[in-house]
Amino acid sequence: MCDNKQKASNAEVTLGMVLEALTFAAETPVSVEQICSVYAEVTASDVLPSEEAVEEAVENLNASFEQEGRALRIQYWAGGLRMATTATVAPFLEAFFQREQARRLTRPLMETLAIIAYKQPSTKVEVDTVRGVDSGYAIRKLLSLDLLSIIGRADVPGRPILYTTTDRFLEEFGLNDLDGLPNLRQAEELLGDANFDQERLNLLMPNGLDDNGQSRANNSSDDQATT
Amino acid sequence: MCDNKQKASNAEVTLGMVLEALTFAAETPVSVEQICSVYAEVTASDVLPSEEAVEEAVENLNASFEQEGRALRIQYWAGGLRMATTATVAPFLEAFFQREQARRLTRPLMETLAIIAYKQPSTKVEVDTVRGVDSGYAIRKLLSLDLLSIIGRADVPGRPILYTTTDRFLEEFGLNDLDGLPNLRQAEELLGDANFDQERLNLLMPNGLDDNGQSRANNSSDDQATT
Amino acid sequence: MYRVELEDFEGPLDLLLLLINRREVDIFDIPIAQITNEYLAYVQLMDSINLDGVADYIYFAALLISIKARMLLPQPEIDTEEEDFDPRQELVDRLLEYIRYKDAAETLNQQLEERSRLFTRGKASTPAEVESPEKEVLVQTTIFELMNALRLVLEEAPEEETITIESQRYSIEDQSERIRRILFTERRVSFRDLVRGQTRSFIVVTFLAILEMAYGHEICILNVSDENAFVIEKGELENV
Repeated sequence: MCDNKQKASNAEVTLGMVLEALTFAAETPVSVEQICSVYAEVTASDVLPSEEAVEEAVENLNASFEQEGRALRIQYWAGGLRMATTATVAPFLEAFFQREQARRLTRPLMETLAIIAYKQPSTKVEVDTVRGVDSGYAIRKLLSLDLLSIIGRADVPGRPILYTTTDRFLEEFGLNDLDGLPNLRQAEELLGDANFDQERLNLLMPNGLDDNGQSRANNSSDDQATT
Repeated sequence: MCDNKQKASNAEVTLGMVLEALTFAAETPVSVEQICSVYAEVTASDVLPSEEAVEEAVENLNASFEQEGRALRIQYWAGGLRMATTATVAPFLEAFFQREQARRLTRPLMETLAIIAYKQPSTKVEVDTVRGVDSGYAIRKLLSLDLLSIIGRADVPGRPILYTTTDRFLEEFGLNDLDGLPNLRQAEELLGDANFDQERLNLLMPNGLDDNGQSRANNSSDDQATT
Repeated sequence: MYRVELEDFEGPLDLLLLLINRREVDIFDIPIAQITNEYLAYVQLMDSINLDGVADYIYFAALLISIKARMLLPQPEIDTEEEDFDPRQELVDRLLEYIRYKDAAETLNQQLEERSRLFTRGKASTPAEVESPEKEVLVQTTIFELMNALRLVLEEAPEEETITIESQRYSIEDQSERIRRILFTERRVSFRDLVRGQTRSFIVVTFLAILEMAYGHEICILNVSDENAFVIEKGELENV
């Protein structure tokens, strides 16, 4: 069946299979370059596959997964490729791992992370200023979670430490790179948003605005009205 | 609103997709019963899927993998199901995991493990006698790697500790049970082979797994030899 | 000394947004005198029970007072530039900037939630450390609502000597232990019932014990707003 007998087993292996196997087996996202160089090395080929060839293989693989009703997809995360399950099977995995709900970070951590993500490299003073509170604890916690890292000190008086987000941050948030961050909206845009009151207010304003349970009741009747 | 969506998507999820997702994400082989109970729990079904239904799903999935030229298969290992790459892509994974190759078992460890695997339950004295050297270190190391475990003490003078191999051992070596071990003569040949470590996966492979394409590399080289 | 830190809850900008929103006033035209008075009432209560991190609140109290003072001053005679000069501008800018990042934080949190439903293989699928700082679930209300409840309960409490001297009598540890005992038999208990008929210092120390236990995931604080008080129940930590 196979003409090229001497390298039979390797020759049968397509770039797509290598892509599939590496993104399956690796513990972190695999870069396109890594895939190309491993492929060229093992097939003893002088020519590296092009990045486009890998991207095409990703597309083909995902199309085949979808067509065949598979529960897996290749994702572009943190500048690399990674195999992960589809959202449709999440309830089954959550039941299996007994994970009661999807992950979220606490508000202080998330605010701190968002400020640094958009302003990076950024300092503690910048974060404190935006949040109006001391963010020392939140920054230390995010460093220990490997969502932030220190890249140096700013060349200004006091030489404050500069923080950036990590590859881990990109991967945990399903981003390929920082360009993938959602747009930071203008406050005017937020305040002028027609859906602002119903959907975002509770998130932006403290929940405490429903002191008397009133706005909570309002919200639920609104929901009824719109459904 | 959200709940409805979730229910709708659960309904679309087949047993095969759940099988695929769990065997992909779990850290150890997943039992057929676990798959059945998770499936019934999340779909809120009173009737557990039968074991035959899961086995059929495994067959269908592997057939589809093969048909589509996928690099993954579902394997029966350590009494459960696990997703693994095919043997054909092994050279690519090895190249990728180069750095981790140092982690492979050393010769003393491999010998000790082989002796206990065949003689189990076995004692340190038996291992020492076969190897002609003290195997205390090797046994402790294998215990810490969870490849050996202690099942008690022999009912002989001195009451020496009895060692057996673990499920982890079966899984690491791609065996479903101890009956899948190659015969002793083959094993002795392996122990005399300097390349044993690299070759172990292909050569220790029980014949039963050939159906799933796992040892295709071997088959194709056999084909060469006979043509 | 207790370890309840306000920074784990809402901050001063949140309190300002809350007050502005509650009055349904325009953020670009904040009635500074009213908002300042309401803000100070919260801060005085926080200060009187010695919560850590109240300094951040006091900074904004000072800012509000200085804005209020500047607005009372007669405007300079230059009519043309009068509109450009609004003592509230700095505060408004900070609130608007804060809203932008709160919005971004919420968007990113949704993204994290969605992404966490996609599982990767093996160990990497369960980065347990990222799951652990899940504190918000156990406090389904804000520090400000809790302060409100405390204030109302304190108003009804019998008069006594100054809190600072009295509070030596009760320790957070003792109060935590008392709450644990009660929650051993009761599924949930309201703050009001916990401190019924007790002195002000007892109430304050019980309040602090609740905050600390909620922070440590030992109990869950639920908002039962119609009673103007809140309810606590056992948290989900098995090792407690």
